[in-house]
Amino acid sequence: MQKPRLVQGNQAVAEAAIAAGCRFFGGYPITPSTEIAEFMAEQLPLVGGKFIQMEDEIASMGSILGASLAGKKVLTATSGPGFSLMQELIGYAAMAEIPSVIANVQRFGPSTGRPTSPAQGDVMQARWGTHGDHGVIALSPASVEECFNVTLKAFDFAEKFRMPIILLLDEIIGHMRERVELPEQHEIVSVYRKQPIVPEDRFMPYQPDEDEVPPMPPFGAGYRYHVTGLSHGQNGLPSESPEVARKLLARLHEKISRSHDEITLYEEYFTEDAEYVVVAYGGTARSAISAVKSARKLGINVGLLKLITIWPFPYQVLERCTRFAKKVIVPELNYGQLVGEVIKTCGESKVFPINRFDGEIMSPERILVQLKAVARR
Amino acid sequence: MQKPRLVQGNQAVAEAAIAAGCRFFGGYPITPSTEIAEFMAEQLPLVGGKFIQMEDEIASMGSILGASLAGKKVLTATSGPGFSLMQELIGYAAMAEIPSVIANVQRFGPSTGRPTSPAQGDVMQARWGTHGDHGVIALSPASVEECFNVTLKAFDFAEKFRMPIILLLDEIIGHMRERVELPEQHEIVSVYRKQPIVPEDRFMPYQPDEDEVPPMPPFGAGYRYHVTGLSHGQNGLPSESPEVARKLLARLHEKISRSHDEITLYEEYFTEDAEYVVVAYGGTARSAISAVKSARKLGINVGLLKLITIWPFPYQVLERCTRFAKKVIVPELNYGQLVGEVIKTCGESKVFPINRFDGEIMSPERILVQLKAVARR
Amino acid sequence: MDSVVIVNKRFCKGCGICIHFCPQKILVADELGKPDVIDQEKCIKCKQCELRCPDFAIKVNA
Amino acid sequence: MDSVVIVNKRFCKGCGICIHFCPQKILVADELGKPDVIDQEKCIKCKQCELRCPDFAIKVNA
Amino acid sequence: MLQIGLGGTGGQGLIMAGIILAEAAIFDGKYAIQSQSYGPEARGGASKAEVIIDDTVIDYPKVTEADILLALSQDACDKYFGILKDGGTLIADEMFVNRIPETENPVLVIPITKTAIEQFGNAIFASVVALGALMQYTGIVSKEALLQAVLSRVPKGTEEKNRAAVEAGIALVG
Amino acid sequence: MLQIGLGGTGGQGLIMAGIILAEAAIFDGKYAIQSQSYGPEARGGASKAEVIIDDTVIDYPKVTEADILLALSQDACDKYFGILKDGGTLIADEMFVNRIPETENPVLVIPITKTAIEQFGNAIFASVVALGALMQYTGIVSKEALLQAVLSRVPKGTEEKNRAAVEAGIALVG
Amino acid sequence: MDLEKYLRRTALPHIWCPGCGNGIIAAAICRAIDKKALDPLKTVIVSGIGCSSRMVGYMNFNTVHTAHGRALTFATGIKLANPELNVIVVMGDGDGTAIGGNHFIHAARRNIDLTVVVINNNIYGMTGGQYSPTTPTGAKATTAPYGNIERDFDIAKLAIASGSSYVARATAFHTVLATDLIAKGIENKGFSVVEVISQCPIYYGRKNKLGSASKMLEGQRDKAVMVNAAEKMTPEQLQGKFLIGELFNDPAPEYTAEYQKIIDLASGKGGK
Amino acid sequence: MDLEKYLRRTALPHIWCPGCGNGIIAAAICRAIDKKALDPLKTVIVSGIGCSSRMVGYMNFNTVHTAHGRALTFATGIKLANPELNVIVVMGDGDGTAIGGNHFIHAARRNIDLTVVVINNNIYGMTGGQYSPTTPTGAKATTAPYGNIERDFDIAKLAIASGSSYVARATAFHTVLATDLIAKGIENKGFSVVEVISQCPIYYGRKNKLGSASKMLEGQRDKAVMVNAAEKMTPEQLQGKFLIGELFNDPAPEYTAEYQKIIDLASGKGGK
Ligand SMILES: Cc1ncc(C[n+]2csc(CCOP(=O)(O)OP(=O)(O)O)c2C)c(N)n1
Ligand SMILES: Cc1ncc(C[n+]2csc(CCOP(=O)(O)OP(=O)(O)O)c2C)c(N)n1
Ligand code: SF4
Ligand code: SF4
Ligand code: SF4
Ligand code: SF4
Ligand code: SF4
Ligand code: SF4
Ligand SMILES: [Mg+2]
Ligand SMILES: [Mg+2]
Repeated sequence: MQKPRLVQGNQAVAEAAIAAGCRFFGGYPITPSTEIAEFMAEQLPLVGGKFIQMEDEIASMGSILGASLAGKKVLTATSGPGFSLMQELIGYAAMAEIPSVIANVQRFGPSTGRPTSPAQGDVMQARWGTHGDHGVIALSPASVEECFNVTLKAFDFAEKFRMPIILLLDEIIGHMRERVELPEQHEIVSVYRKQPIVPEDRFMPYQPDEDEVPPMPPFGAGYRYHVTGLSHGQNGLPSESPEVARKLLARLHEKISRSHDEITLYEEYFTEDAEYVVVAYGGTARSAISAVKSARKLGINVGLLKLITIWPFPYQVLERCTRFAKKVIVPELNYGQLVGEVIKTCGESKVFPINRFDGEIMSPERILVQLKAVARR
Repeated sequence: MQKPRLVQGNQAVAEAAIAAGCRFFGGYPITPSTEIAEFMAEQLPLVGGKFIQMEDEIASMGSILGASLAGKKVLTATSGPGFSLMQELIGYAAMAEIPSVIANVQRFGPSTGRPTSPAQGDVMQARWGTHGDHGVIALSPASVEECFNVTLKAFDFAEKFRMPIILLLDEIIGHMRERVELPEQHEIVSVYRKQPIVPEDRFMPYQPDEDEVPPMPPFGAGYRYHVTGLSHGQNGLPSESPEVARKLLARLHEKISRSHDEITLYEEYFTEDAEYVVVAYGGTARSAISAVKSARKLGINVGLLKLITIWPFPYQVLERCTRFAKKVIVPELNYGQLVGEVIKTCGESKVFPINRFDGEIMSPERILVQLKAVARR
Repeated sequence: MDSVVIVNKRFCKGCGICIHFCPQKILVADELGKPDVIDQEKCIKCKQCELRCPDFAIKVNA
Repeated sequence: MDSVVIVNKRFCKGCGICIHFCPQKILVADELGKPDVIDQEKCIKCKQCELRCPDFAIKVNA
Repeated sequence: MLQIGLGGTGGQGLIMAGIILAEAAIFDGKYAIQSQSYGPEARGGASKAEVIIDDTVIDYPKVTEADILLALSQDACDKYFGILKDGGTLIADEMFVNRIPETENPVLVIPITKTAIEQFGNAIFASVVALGALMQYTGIVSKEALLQAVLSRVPKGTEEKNRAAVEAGIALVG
Repeated sequence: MLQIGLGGTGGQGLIMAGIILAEAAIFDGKYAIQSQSYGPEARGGASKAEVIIDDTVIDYPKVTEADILLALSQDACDKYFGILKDGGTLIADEMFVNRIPETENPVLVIPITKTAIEQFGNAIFASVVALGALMQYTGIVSKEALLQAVLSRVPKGTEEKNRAAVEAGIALVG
Repeated sequence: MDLEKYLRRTALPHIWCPGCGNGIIAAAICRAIDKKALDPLKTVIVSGIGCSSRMVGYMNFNTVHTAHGRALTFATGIKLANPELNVIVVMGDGDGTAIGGNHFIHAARRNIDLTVVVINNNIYGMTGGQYSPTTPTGAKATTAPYGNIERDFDIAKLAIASGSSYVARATAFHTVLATDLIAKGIENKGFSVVEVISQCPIYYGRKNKLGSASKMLEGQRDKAVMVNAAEKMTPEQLQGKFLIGELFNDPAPEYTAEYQKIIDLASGKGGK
Repeated sequence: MDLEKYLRRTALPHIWCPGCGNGIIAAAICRAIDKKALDPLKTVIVSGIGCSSRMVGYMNFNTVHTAHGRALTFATGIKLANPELNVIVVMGDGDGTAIGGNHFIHAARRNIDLTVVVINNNIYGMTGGQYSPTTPTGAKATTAPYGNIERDFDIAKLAIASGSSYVARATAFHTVLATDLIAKGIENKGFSVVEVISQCPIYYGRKNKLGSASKMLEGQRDKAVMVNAAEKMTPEQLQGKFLIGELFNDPAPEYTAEYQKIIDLASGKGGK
């Protein structure tokens, strides 16, 4: 472990990226994510990595996908407007199965909104932002230390499942600095995409192994193959076959769903006996835990399910944590987004959303008031 | 009424647009939507309207928003990849409240996918595609005649609620030609955005009337005002106030929710006594009605709720139609999208999704088989 | 006598541009760096101050 | 004798370009517009046919 | 209800033939739906048009069991033959379809393209010849409606030839 | 737990002061969180930094009831005064804060900027002077830790002046 | 001229840093509008996102603060929808030539009647000082801590190559020239580009140790050479200098006018 | 040369229409690669979306068929990530200069070592014949039924103005020249653009009554003038013609090489 340090959330993402072996960053500045780019611009050359500021966010996505094909672990960082622009190529990354990590430090929207104010307004977009169907992994850290650790995970997932991973920060977590104790480089074990074991003439670039993920050699390593966003067979070439299309799409979902447990990151606080459960994530989880502690002091039997993995949504964990709960409270910095998934599991009548959508952080009081109300205290 | 004619779905959208008074089209070609642009390119000059092919879909969206500010009713048309690119400016249109209609003729995705094959894969994207929160109206016609009538509605809603309206076609409906009987121009009554009644010096561009919608004079008509995607007060100027942000965001939702009934378009078939209810929309509704008729012949007590308004999702109508249903069947040309909303209302256990995701149309047989299975026939 | 050079200190941010470029050197900085006009008569009404003020804060009556 | 000009009729789409530009006029269209070589000997191996064939369908052995 | 498939290669005008046929049915007061399958994006290549004609509203827009398959190329014949229902008729072009699949269904091999070339000097008229044959064989549309539909869709100046092409098609079956 | 607000205008170095203070607390083995509010995007303008220091993990990262508000401008004083808890102390800069809000809370008006200018020739040292004063008034961080934190963040060559600035700040309260 | 009548008093004071060039250029634009006696009610000013783009909020016209890089797309829609409106576009170097570069070359290609003022401060100001496509090679920025290795665009050259019919350059120092050139741009019926070199003392200036706003304005003064003066100078003398004045003026068919011909043709002939 | 070794036999025959120029140009690219003796295992070919962009699926290299307009962004990432790879980019006029125009000018500005073949058939082929930024004024397209009122880009001019260090033009008719120029583009360490004028007989040809593919190739032959020949011609003689050959060749610092200097500097000095 390193000594305790004061580190900013955005910086922790960048430090973790480099620690995970990320050697390429392509980005375009946007508040409140820019510190990630600035840190990468300074640090990457020191480890022989490459930083490039592209002409826009679309180009940024394209550049990291290209670099990933060339064998690098890659990162970009943006916020809402840029995240919207990246959607087409995020879909490309999903379809062509290109490992990549996209950090979206959420700010208040829609549109330009309030660029320096926090929100959790892109949670559903992270799932459904691009056209067509594909599985999604999105992770949302709630502390600077989690920024570091979850970024490590994001790179592991990207490489392991060959797909774009969304890191959903919010302005609170991205910009705040707090005390962290981070691991040393040698304590970190990172995954790199599987390599093929057959020679080139027998290599099928999109033939999955048992884990539904195909190996991925970098360009230039002796395997020539074709990469396309068209529906494609195991040989990588475009195909008009419905059967090929169906299998491909199913695999894009199943490679994730079969590893659901591994992907599902969360923390539970006092849920064993909880009559009331708060479900929270990101910056709002900080307010929630504070509120839950206060409520416990008042004798309210409340627990907290803090989600780190937002997508795939952890229905089973939620189900288990709320099976005996009378009420489920879902505070979010939006007009009501992830609460919809909670309703699918818990039913509308049990679920109490708390929505703040003015660009300010959720106060613990607001959650506490709601807890008192449902617990009739 | 005009005499019966053979008309293509895409063409019906374009004809309806012109009939509704649309006088500006900005677009970028993409299969399977291109016929809309081609028709507009030919027809608009005949009525003094303007067609422009922009350099990409982002520019297309920008151009129609500009033209709308200059007082025109406006349309663009695209498909998945272009729809993804448009997301940032769709959010702008929502935030700045600029009337506009965006037709997305859905094809198989993600990414380039199968460009000439149908899908209903952008249904959730239509709701959540841009960053941040805002209300959405999306309409999905199931026949060529509906293409015409629903496009008229889309323009009315755009003008009345001052917002972007999504027309969600699919390749089936967009490309097929069928017999239609369309109204004559003089039979069509179209809405144009409200005009202010106060003089310029008392005009507040974002001060809503009781309907939560502010009047909107065209540029050049004697009212100078400021339009921005930043959070803004009633005077239209940028504001850092949380209170202003909250009110704005709430209004962007409430102007829709308060007119929920008016916006909710749907059709019911045999739902009064239905033990089983099929919920379908777009091209799939055609398969569903065929399957439902066959099932009825077999004595299965099945009804169909055909949704035209997809967003805001008609929870109440669904609730009413399925209250006594034992099972609810939701066929879609995707991996499972709108079925999530059905689950919110009906509960997971009652709902049976049928998902086809290979770029081919849903066959009536597939639905019939499922109906027979749930009805144990 | 009407002022020739009028400074709006509410708008002025004290950038010093007007002071720097006044050919007559008749603008001097107050404690916040905002210009005080020390010698109206010497003003040649060249308007360099007004034209280059980034804050719409200085006006020369012609 | 080895053929000088070899046409792959499975690839050929009968566009007629090779026929049109053959300076020796030794390529003639079959019923589907694909080239038959009528007089190999006259071929000057200029490769205009091969170089301009859009379908990788004609090859001139040098 | 009559379900018709029209298959061939791009450029043979089969999409337009499908449109004309559907339009003719509408002129006759019937209901009709026309659809088609495309190759990669909107480019040329192999193509299939489908037409459904009925006396009442048609729900499902695609051909499930074709009463008629018109095949103007071997490829299309092979690829789409399966769409024919038991007892459905294959109408094949003598020039382009050399191998008829083994079948107990009725098969009509007629010189559509040849007629077009020989009588009208251009294979482009094959689709209209085929329409005449189809009309005559099925009776699904009236001759007046078909002629009206053909003439409203063909380029100016070619009306007479197209009218004659319809007649020639009729004669092929007649 | 100690909650501290630091308010002023852009360029006064208050964000950096917040960072230094939090870092000093960590050097002392404590927990600390620093955050800030921004104007439009990342440009200059009015600014506020917040620091929370505690002996244990801190859940909620924002100042809710400040023990201390340091105000280096009138604007900031007016805008952020409400954040002070009952009994919390306002530390205001003599030069920039002329109107103290009516309050029963303790108020300390000290010549922070003046000291910076007079003793170190540049208002830029005001924030470090303020840190010295804050340390002395609250005792929340040790002098060693504060000096270590200051010296690790300031530009090379200015170490001595900054060390002296801390001392000057201490003297203002001491 | 009374600047105030063109400003939205309630929106002021503005958000820009002390000494920023944006305010100087905003005033120059107002003066150009005044000079051309445009009817404010019929005048639209469109911008993107950036410090410079915030300008339109302070100007009392029909104003649109669009999304980052998209000003020209909106402006194209506005102008084509109603060619009677005077449409002026304000954009930063990042807004106009980074994310908005494509719209720039295409609007120029169409020669649509817009007057574009590109405020070039060689940096992304709004986001805190990252390099832009016009940051000189070697200069520092927060994302170029070791010095910028990218080559910078010559905006004027790009504008000319892509089809603009009027191209000029001024600086925030040369305010009278800026006003004149913008006025001429308004006069030109077609796509007019006026690049105005500006200063961002807070980020670009500090990072590159260029001193105060006044010093940066002096730098503009010293490096700028009027086109006609340049003709008499040697390449050595021009080393490190840049040209100001009218750089290109070659009227060409204007897009909305051409479109009107299509309408006349189409409705006259009743179709193809 | 044995073309077959550079092709993916299983992917053939290709999807292009009879007489389309894409196949001719694909072969020319392979010949250029052969000429430069590039190692296919170390060679990457990147394209966008369009008929022309489908090319890479038939070519036996490391190939990426990206999204519409984005080829250069991927290519930039590939080249910067591993400068040892030879990176060639294929894009259509629409792909490269409409939706992809911004990436084009920025990649050129950076002078990153890519060889770009722009296949200019003056139309959007893949979507069925809409006008592109290079469709000549007056020509017909499905979205220009009354004739195109837009002005067309001169791709080479744009490439030069935005910073390319090598710019050339050939046609599908002039296959040997095309091969040579592409090979020279590969040789140039920097951003090289080779525009190849091509024919789309199905859409552009038909709409504009240009006859068969052979006729369109003849058109290319008749309108093209070699640069050195053009020098001796009068403006009248050049009316309606276009230049082919090497149009610009001015080596400049290359992006990935400059970046390597940053790495050396940074790791040598250990930080800023
Ligand atoms: C899509 C998107 N990407 C990024 C941003 C963040 N952003 C805002 S302004 C800006 C650049 C501003 O630079 P410039 O246009 O030169 O204007 P200046 O601030 O220098 O006047 C950026 C990158 C954004 N708002 N939207
Ligand atoms: C984002 C996006 N917009 C539009 C399209 C549709 N599209 C595919 S190719 C193409 C244009 C092709 O033109 P060009 O690049 O000139 O290639 P060509 O087909 O002529 O070779 C278009 C508009 C798309 N695939 N993606
Ligand atoms: S008008 Fe000229 S002389 Fe007068 S104060 Fe201004 S700058 Fe100085
Ligand atoms: S130029 Fe303007 S803002 Fe600057 S000091 Fe003078 S009056 Fe103040
Ligand atoms: S090589 Fe030349 S002469 Fe021989 S067949 Fe080909 S084109 Fe004709
Ligand atoms: S050029 Fe090629 S495709 Fe065309 S006819 Fe000749 S061999 Fe066939
Ligand atoms: S950051 Fe730079 S460009 Fe932005 S307002 Fe400040 S000085 Fe002007
Ligand atoms: S449509 Fe045109 S460009 Fe596309 S393959 Fe056919 S001929 Fe070639
Ligand atoms: Mg700038
Ligand atoms: Mg093209």
